[in-house]
Amino acid sequence: MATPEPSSEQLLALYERMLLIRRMEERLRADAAAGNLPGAVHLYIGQEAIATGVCARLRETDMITSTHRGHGHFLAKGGDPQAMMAEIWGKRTGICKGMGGSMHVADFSKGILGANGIVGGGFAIATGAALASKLTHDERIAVAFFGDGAANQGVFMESLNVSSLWKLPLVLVCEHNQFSEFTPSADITSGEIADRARAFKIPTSVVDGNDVVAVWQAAGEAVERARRGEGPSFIEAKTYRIQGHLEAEDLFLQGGKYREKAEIEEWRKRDPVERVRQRLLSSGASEEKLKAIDARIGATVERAVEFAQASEVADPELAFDLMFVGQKA
Amino acid sequence: MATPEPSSEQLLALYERMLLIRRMEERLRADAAAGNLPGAVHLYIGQEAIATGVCARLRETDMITSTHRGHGHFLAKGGDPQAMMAEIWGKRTGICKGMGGSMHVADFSKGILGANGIVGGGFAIATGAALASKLTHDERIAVAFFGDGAANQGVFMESLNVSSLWKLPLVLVCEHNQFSEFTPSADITSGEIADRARAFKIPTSVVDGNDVVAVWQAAGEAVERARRGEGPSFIEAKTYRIQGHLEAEDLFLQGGKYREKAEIEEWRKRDPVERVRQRLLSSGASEEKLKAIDARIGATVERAVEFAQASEVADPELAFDLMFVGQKA
Amino acid sequence: MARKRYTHAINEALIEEMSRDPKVIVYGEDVELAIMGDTKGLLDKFGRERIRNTPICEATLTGMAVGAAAAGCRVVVHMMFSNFIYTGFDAIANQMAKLRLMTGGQAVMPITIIAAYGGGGSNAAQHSDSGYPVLVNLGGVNVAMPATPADAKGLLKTAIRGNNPTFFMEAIGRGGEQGEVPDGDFTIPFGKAATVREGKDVTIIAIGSMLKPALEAAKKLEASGIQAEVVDPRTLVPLDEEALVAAARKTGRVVVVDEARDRCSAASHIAAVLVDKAFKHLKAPVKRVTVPNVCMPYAPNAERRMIPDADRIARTASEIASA
Amino acid sequence: MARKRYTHAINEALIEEMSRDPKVIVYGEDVELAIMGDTKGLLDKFGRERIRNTPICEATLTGMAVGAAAAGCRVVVHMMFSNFIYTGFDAIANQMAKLRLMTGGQAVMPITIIAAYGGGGSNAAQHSDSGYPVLVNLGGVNVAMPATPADAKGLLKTAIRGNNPTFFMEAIGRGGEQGEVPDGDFTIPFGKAATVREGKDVTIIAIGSMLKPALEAAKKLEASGIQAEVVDPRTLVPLDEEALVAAARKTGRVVVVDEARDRCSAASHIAAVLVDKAFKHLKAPVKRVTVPNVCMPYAPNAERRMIPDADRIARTASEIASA
Ligand SMILES: Cc1ncc(C[n+]2csc(CCOP(=O)(O)OP(=O)(O)O)c2C)c(N)n1
Ligand SMILES: Cc1ncc(C[n+]2csc(CCOP(=O)(O)OP(=O)(O)O)c2C)c(N)n1
Ligand SMILES: [Mg+2]
Ligand SMILES: [Mg+2]
Repeated sequence: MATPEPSSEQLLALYERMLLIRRMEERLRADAAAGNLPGAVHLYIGQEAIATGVCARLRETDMITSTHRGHGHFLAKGGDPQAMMAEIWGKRTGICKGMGGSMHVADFSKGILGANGIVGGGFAIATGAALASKLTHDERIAVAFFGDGAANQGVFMESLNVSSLWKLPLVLVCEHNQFSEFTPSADITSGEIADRARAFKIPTSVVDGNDVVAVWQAAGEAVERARRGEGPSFIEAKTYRIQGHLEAEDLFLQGGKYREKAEIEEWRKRDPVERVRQRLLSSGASEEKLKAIDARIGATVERAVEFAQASEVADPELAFDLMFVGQKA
Repeated sequence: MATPEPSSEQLLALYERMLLIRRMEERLRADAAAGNLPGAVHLYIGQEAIATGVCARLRETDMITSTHRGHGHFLAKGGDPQAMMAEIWGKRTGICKGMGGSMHVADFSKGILGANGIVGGGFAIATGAALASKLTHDERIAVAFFGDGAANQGVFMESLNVSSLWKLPLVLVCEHNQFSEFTPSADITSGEIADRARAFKIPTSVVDGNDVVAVWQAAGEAVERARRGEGPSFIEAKTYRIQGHLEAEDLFLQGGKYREKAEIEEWRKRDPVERVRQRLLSSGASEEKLKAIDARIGATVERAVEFAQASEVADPELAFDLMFVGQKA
Repeated sequence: MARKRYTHAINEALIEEMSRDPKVIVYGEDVELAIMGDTKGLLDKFGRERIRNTPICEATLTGMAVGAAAAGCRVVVHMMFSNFIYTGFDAIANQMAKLRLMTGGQAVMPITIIAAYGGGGSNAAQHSDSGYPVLVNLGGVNVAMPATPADAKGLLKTAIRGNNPTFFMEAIGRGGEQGEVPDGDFTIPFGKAATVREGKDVTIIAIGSMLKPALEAAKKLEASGIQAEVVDPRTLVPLDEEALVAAARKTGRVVVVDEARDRCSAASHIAAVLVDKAFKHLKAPVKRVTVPNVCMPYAPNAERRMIPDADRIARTASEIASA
Repeated sequence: MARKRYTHAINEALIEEMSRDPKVIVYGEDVELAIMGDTKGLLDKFGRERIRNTPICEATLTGMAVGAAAAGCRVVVHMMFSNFIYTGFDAIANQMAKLRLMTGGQAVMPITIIAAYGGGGSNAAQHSDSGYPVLVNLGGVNVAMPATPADAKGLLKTAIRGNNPTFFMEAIGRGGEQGEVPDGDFTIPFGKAATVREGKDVTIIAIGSMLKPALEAAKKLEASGIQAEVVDPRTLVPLDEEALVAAARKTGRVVVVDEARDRCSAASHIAAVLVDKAFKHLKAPVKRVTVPNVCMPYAPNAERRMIPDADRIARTASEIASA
């Protein structure tokens, strides 16, 4: 298909968003190591091209569901870095008032229906959101991001069936990063995940998830198909988890081992951020321009951390008002 | 593949078993209409070839899981007609002591792990049974009977995945009778169910479920594959539900309609019992022989009903001993 | 006022609320031809966009409700039997009941889930559970227990108009029973118990399906000179602790009747609330009349043995009345 | 006797029972590299046939256990966090808890399901539930609540050797804590509560993870001259009602401490049992110290606000001690 290439402005924008995700998480990594964060963080480092390439195709009113590894989706869909950082620090200025933390960052005003601590928890929520969009006849679509491990949950098949039957405006994006916690996907995944979608007559594409342009192109088609009312699409983006399943993974592994350092190094060479950067340079973008972006993002991250640190801790009593609308718990 | 035809003795045996199921259920139908049965019954009339053709390939030690429409599976796997009848009548002499009823007839001593009131409830149980067989290194295999509607439960996919990964001795038999309660399967089923199994690299065959020989042949291959340790197989048997979803369906429908009388009549022409009967006659079996079988089965059904009627009602206090092994509820 | 069947009252509430608000949708397995009766006629009135037969996939039906509600629908999901709540429990317990808090109050979930509970029809264990205690423990979902046609209509309207996930538990054995239902548009507030019968000697707190046998028991007790007060909590979440405590104080003798299994039942919780907040006024042990800790047998006589009836309630009440 | 960590005691029990009976198998998500610590080393000792990493599919993990047990294995399923019990709840509530009765006693299900519960680690609502009250209500499954390394080892051995489905609830916050564990082979019977501390003024019934803060509270109370008895039920199903009633009679003043959400919690049920069976001996309201009816917030300070601690327990106990 003659899918257009992104313009150089678009490519720059993609780069900047990917870099924002990368730098935010590098900082989270440092703060996790320093013991500054109350809960666990699951980092998206190495997978930035997927959320960025897909969300670049979405409108603010479109909706996404995310996973336990959700910082990238949150930021790619336009979530506020400061509000996210404050949330992960457990502060009342956090996007979820400190009640959700890293695994639950959400901004409904931007269509971010939330990261999710339940593997596979997003499928049905995204399917329901797509159903509502269809019924309200606006042009909103829904996107479900999920991992290769989540594709083994039966609810995946249920959503394939329902969304295909009802021609829902849904895009299913499988981020195949080779692992489910410490288990190689091959050990727990029979056949090709894409074939599962094909069995339900859903248009499917498998792309290099470390190539933001490839993702951007596949997503463009899927999103347009959804907007035209032609039903769901499935995208499998092949990628690799560079960091541990969660930070401080070694504490859990206690010397156990599930992959080779060399493998990680191999994948570092395909770093999606670096790849756009090279592409930009070779397509004539100036070092200065990129430096300026780096600087801008560095400042954003700094501000986010300062904001989080300066904020007050969560208000425990608020929990009693947050269980129900207009009803005390 | 050159799968052998059943010998005339085998064909006679298949016929006799199918006829037993048919006559038992015709009697249940009458007793349901007469208000003699405490609970609802879901009849298997028109689908007898499937349970019979598959179970003829099994050993007594092999295990099956069944559905809410389970009388046929119970009888085909060698369950006792009297004990089944008494169960459905709610008597203490029932195979489940009157505690389970029609939707739960089971005989573990014959590998019948139970009819099941939860649609899709049998998948994981059969998968687990197959896992145990593999670990105990006996040659037992497990068969899961389920409907087309059950194939939309996510657990179906989960069992496909696990059984394929672990090469479990499992045969999945989908009885596609065109309906899920009052809903035509097409309205709620996207794509071909067999393609779902193919997506997990599971050998698949689609057969005429009203032709006991076709079922017997497909089952033979699947069962042998499982015994050889080569993993699961999937069989889709196309058939049709002649009776209502449950007896007294019209009470629920209150004038509503979900299929045409003509369609039912069309399928009556493909009656699986009548088809074997014709086949037997044309292959030289004598009318007398078949009459003798009819008579034998008529007597069996009578005895079963008399036994049920003569038996005492269930013992309520027993329930407190049946929740746990060696522990009062 | 007009006499209507319980199922009919539910059907009316659905029709009225769907007419009132185009954002209300209803889906579930076989809702079109109304396998449970209560969704009858909706398809003809509102069409296939808003009334949807779904595949059999409870895990997705409950989760879809969360997404559809978040995206602007008022969702009514019909789960058929309450046992199937267990099948769709993940999205209920991990999403529906928690998403609002986890998102700092961003998620608004106008969801009503209808499910029929209880025994009496020889449907056996997988179709006879009273599966609401597990919901009550979740914290994040409301639980409505209509005992009469009027309450069924009024509570369902409140549920559908509300902005919180609510389980509307249909008493399976009551579907065909008649009762007076107010004409026109009316709702019944959550968290307000009803004193169905006045009495000074003993208080019977009866939940949902148990109201009817409780009233029969009250009659029997009257015959033996015991005046029983009968109170119906109507919703378990929110729970009208004030009214229950007041009722307990009035007589000092309380029986709580619940068709759920005894352990960690709603009856247990209500008894616990009373011994905490009405202790000084209690004159006798707070008794629970519940289903024993077994699952429901199939045989009618065994089923009868397990489900609380007027005799058991009356016997228990007279024990403590004279204690 | 030797001091061991709670997680280590569980690991020992698994190793000993697997060595003892070749029919014992263990499966779950990431049990090989032991994401929860307790299955460490099993793979090397027993190999991939008996120790299996599974795909993420809780609905099937619980259902498979029923089939594998029925076909001759002793199954240990590791569910990781207790919230995932909800994900696999259908086969638990509709099959595991009911199959034996429904088949007239034919099904024998030697199944042990391990799951970690409770808060304290800022894991947020979907990883912090104390998901056992829902299990207690099912009727057909045992529920073990080990509070110490010794109980963890002894109760797990009993569970694995037993012939009934048992949920073995790991106190997530206790994994690293040390305690004396008897040497050699020993088991702890189900349904036998332990009196962990003698006292005459007030009885604290502490469930699982709550034993530790309860004992701290007892120390605080002692300082103010109140002698608290501390009792640990150890299993909720079966429940040692006799021992709990006796403990209540002894002091007439009871606090029940439970890390579950309050409504329909185990604490509620125990309070209900006491007001029924120990009524005459109660001198003060039976108090519950539980997690409020909210799901667990992420922020550490908010989490602390919800989880019962020594102060709250001591405060509540002294209230009723002087009531
Ligand atoms: C229902 C459920 N089961 C298990 C877990 C524990 N868990 C958290 S992440 C994870 C692996 C997920 O793998 P994948 O979907 O590939 O996402 P990735 O971590 O690779 O991004 C597991 C098993 C969970 N959070 N929820
Ligand atoms: C988990 C669950 N959901 C819903 C039902 C209600 N129900 C009983 S049978 C049935 C239809 C099953 O269709 P299919 O699997 O094709 O079997 P068939 O009745 O056609 O033999 C439904 C929805 C149930 N028993 N269990
Ligand atoms: Mg992965
Ligand atoms: Mg069918």
